[in-house]
This record gives sequence, structure tokens and C-alpha cells, in this order.
Amino acid sequence: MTQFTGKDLLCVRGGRVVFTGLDFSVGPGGALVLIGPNGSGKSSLLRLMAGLLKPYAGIVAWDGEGIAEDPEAHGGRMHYVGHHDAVKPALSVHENVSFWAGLHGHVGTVDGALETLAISHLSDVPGRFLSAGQKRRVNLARVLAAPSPLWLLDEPTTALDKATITTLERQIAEHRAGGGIVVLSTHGEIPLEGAGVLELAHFQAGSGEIAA
Amino acid sequence: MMGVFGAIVRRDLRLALRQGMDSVMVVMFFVIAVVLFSFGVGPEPNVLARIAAGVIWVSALLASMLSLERLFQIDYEDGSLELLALAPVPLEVAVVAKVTAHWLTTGLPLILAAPLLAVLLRMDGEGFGILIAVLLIGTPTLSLIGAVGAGLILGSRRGGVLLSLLILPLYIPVLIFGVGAVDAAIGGFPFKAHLLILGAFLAGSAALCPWAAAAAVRQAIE
Amino acid sequence: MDGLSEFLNMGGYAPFVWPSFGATVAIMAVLLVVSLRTLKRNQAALDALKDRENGADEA
Amino acid sequence: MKRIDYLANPTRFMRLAAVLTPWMGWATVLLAAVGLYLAFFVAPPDYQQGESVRIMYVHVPTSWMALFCYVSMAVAAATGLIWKHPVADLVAKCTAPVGAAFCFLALLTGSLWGKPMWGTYWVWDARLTSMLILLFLYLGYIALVNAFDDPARGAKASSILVLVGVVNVPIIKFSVDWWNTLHQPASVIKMGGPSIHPTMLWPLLLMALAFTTYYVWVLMVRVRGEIIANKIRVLRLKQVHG
Repeated sequence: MTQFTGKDLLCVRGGRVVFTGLDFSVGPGGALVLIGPNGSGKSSLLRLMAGLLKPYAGIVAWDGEGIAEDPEAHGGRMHYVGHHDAVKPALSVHENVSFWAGLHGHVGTVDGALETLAISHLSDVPGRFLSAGQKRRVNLARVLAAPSPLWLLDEPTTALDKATITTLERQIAEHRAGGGIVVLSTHGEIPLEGAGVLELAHFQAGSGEIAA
Repeated sequence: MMGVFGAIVRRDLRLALRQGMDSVMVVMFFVIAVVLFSFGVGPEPNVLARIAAGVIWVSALLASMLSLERLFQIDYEDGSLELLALAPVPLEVAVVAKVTAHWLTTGLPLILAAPLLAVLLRMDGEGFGILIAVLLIGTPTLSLIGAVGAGLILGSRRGGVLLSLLILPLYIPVLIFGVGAVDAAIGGFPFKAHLLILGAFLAGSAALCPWAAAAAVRQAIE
Repeated sequence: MDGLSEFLNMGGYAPFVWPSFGATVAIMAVLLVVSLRTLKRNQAALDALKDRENGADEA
Repeated sequence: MKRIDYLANPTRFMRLAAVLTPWMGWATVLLAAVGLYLAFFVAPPDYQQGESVRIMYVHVPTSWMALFCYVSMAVAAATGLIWKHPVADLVAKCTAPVGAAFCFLALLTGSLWGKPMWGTYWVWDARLTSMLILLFLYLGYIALVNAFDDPARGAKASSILVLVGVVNVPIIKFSVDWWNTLHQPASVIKMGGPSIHPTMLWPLLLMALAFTTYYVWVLMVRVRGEIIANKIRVLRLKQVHG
């Protein structure tokens, strides 16, 4: 029962408490939706879960073991989709996606992923000609091309059209059905049934902490 | 592990070759810098020969530093650096891969151009072989030390100028022994010691710099 | 009085000895004064911010 | 709520600094006075250099301090990086200007001392050249620590730089010494004179001690300034984010 948990997390950015005393726990097939106003720490929490950001206090654990213990293992079982799409203008779509899939040791799954996101017609087009929506789909294609148990998606639906959002919805459902875990921050575009909701506003620091 | 290393090197080389006149610009800067010295110092053959090794080394050092600023910068801005840090492979491997790609696109072309410029500077014939050997050992060290600087300036204002201020003092030992070896060879003195010391610098920086550069990158993408 | 002028002459090396000591004392003093002034300025700014904040709470 | 010492003011340090500062101030003035008196009135002139050797009582202590400050910056940076101690980062950042000042003074007094001895203001002597490179390392550190908007970022990046630097200082010293003996004729007069006569040793030690207490004095003042500046920034951020 691989449980993805976080205990008593305290995040400090630029001398300001972003959130404090935050706990979460997601099991296989589970999903967690982070909601809250801008600047409430949704992105910080996702970066914390990915291991990009070290918590000031508290621990993020996978199956009971802190992710900081073995960052490489955590990197192998997780995909993080942030605000930037990491698409190289000089490389073609296929080259972009196969590079990232290759890092995760997956070869040959690229065409399937492009097919699913309806961008296989762009396979040989260099990245600089792509629109924002297409770049986002290339970014998501690398997630599909290298199946991993944990998906951390930071506002995945930005710049996506209706059709792609439904595709993404289906992929997330498939991923969860296969025992995968999804944590995503959104403004409500993706209805996920049976998903836990984490309201960041509950974990804002009281004014007492900062004044001191 | 090696697969990922190769993948990153290939990707960076492909980017450099497609995007960049990178190596061409670096070699052009190298040639122009050396030519400028000749204009400054005058065409007097034995004066030029006397300072040839120093001029070539300083110009090579500055040229290899030109493209260092963008070693991590582009990946930092488009989000690739974050994904490399989250790859199932230690960040140090990605750093060494990027340094290798940087050396192949800048260090190697400099080495190929160096003998041509040695002729320009009327350098004594004996020095050519040792010049290439010394540059072969020295330029990777320059790329490794430079990678630490490139990591440190990520996200700072006016990175380029800052990088040269941080890195050039650390280049001085490599410069001293690099030029010393060539001058010793031309002067007929033994130069084995210089090569060994340069080898030690390379081994030392190969061990420490990837770790320091990865630490710099990690706290930059926080 | 010639003891003083003889001392000041520093055996003919006056133009080197006194500038050395002078520059040392001067630069150290300047660094100290600048640091002290920055501390006072920051302290005043903090107090001002705190007063305005307390002021805001009361209003 | 666990005390977040990064945000709450490091009260322990502020209290310690407030108590320590006046003591350091008086110690500096006293030590310097006694040191200078010994240097000018007790220590003998050099048989070769005459009175100009007295510059040694400023040049040598500033050189020691230049290196001492750089090493303490490295220690503070390591503490800041490894144990995430916020005040350690500030100590490293505030030491840099003091170290750079001492380093510049060492160069200035060295060249003023060199003029009567060597006839020129600058000689690529091994010690002076290493001191010049150390000054570049200081300037690089100061440039990097102020190159970021978020001071915590600046502190982290410059801590790594000073650790890389401190590893390179002996290597640079070794290379410059080798380079210097190759090009420099061997007849360089030894800076400190053949043997340190006791009456010459005391002023040297006293001046060095005076400079050390001066360093701690300025450090305390600057770190308190930085802590207060941090608090101002946090308050402003609070106003913006509410």
C-alpha cells in the first residue's frame, strides 16, 4: 500500500510563511486537488512534493520513507508538470518527448503518447513553431510516454482547449485506475470524482508568527 | 546511468549544432583576440614569439568563458533544468554531461584553431605539440570550473559580467601552468612536472566541480 | 621641538610611513562609520514601520 | 507554534551583539594605542630599511586579517549551508567588506613599503600577487551576494562561491609562488627582516589583536543592521500579501 504522505509541513519563501502545519495523505488510485487563491502556496506545495523545494519543517514521504532520502528514486517514480513546458525550439516534438521519456528509460512509447494528445501530426515540427496549447500538450505527452506512479500537475489545464481537457481527464482516470496517484492544482476545470480536496487557506500562518 | 549521460550530451550537441553558430563564434573571438594582441604588441617576430603562449592561453580562456553563461541559463528559463534536477539520475551526471557538451562545442574547436594562431604569432615550432597537449588537459578544467560559476549566477542580474568576475581568479593556476609548460618546452627545459600538475587540476576539478555546480543549480531552482 | 620634527621625518621615509598608517586608520574609520550609520538608518526605518503598523491597528 | 527563528528576530544574537559591541570598541582603541606606541617608540629601526620598516606593523597585520576574514567567511558560509543557520549567512555577508578593506590595505601598505625598497610601487612578488587575487575573490563574493533580489538566494549562492574559493586559495598561493620564483630574481629582501626581534614581535601581535577586535566590532554592527533590514523586508511583504 504505497501511501504518499506529508506531515506537519512548513514552507518559507523569501522570509514569508507560505503555509504551516500542513498534512496530506493520498493512497494508490487516489487524487488530491489543491485549491486556494493565488499566492496561497499551491505551486510551492507541488514543488515541495516533487522535491524541488526543501520544507523548512515537516517531511514528505513515499511509502513511509522521506523523499529527500533518495531523490533519484523519487525522480524515477514521479512526473512534475510546472508552469514552464521545457520544449526546446530547435528540437522537433518527437525529439523533445523522446528525450524526456529516455531519461525515464522508456523508448518507443512516444508515438502512442503523441497520438493520445492528438499532436502526432506535429511530430517532426520544431518546437519554435508551436502554440502555447501545443507546447503544453508536448509537455503532457512526456508524462504519458513514461508511465510513473505519481503525477504532480501544476494547473495542467492552462492554454488547453476543451477537447484536450477531456482527454486529460480520461488519462487521469486511467492513471488512477491503474493504481497511480495524482495531485493537481486547478481552478475547478477538471471534475475528479472521489478526489480529496486540500484548501490551502486553512494552513496560512496566523499573523502572530510573522510580526515577532 | 551512462544512457542518460549520453542522451543529455547528444541533446546538447544537437542543440548547439542546430541553434548555434556557438562554436564558430567562440573560435572567431579566439582568432580576433589573438590578432588584436599582435596589433597591440607589434609585428616584431621575436617579441611575438616570446609572448605567444601567454596570448594564446589568455585568449582561449576568455573565449571558452564566453559561452559558459548560457550553459544552464536557457534550460533554467524554459524549465528543463527543473526536470533534469528531478530526473531519476543524480543532477551531477546531468552537470557533467552539459560540461562535456560545452567542452566539445568550445574547448575542442579552440584546440583545433590554436596551432594556426601559433603560426600567426610566430611561435617556435617545438611548442606546437606541447601547446595542444596542454590545451587538451587545460580546457576541460576551464569548463568544469566555469560550470560552477554558471550555476551560481542563475537568476541574478547581469549574469555575464558577474560570471567573469567570479571565475577568472580561479582560472589563474591553470593559466600559469599551461603557459609555463609551453614556455618550458620551447626553452628546452623539462615540462613533465607542468603536465602532471595540470592533470592534477583536471582530476581535482572533475571530482569537486560537478558537485559544487549541482549544489548551485539545486538552490537556484528552489 | 626638533625631536617632534625629527620623529615626523621618519628618517626620510615620511612620505611612505605616514600615508600607510593614515590610509589604514582612514579606511577602517570610514567602514566603521558607514556601518554604524546604516544600522541607525535601518533601526529608524523599522521603528517608523512599526509605529505606522501600530497606528494602523488602532485606527 | 514552533519558534521560526528565521522569521522571529534572532533575539539571542541581538542581545549578545548589543553587549559585545562596546567592549570590542574599547578593546580595539586600547590595543591599537599600545601597539602603535610600541611600533613607533620601542621597536628599533631596521639596519637596512631604516624607519620604513615600521610600515610592517600595519602591512603584516592587515595581510593576516585579509586571510583570517576570508577563512571565517568560509566557516560561516559552511555553517549557514549545512545547519541552515540564518545568522551564519549574515556573518559571512557582513565579513566580506571588512575582509576586502583589510586586503586592499595590505596591498596599499605593501606597495608603499616596496617603493623605497624596490624602487617601484608594484612588484609581482608572490605574497603581493596572492593578496591581489584574494582581493578579486572578495570583490567576486560581494558582487554575487548583492546580485539577487531575494537576499536569501544571494546568501546561498555566495556561500557556495566562498567554499569553492577557500579550496582554491592554497592552490593559487602554490601556483603564484612557483610562477614567481620562475620569473623573479631570487634577491627579494625578506619582508619581515631576517629574525623577529621581541620588541618587534609585540607591536605586531598587538596590532593584529586590535584589528581582530575591530573586525568583531564592525561585524556586530553590520549583522545587527542586516537583521533589522530583514525584519523590515518581512513587514513590507506582510503588508503586500496581508
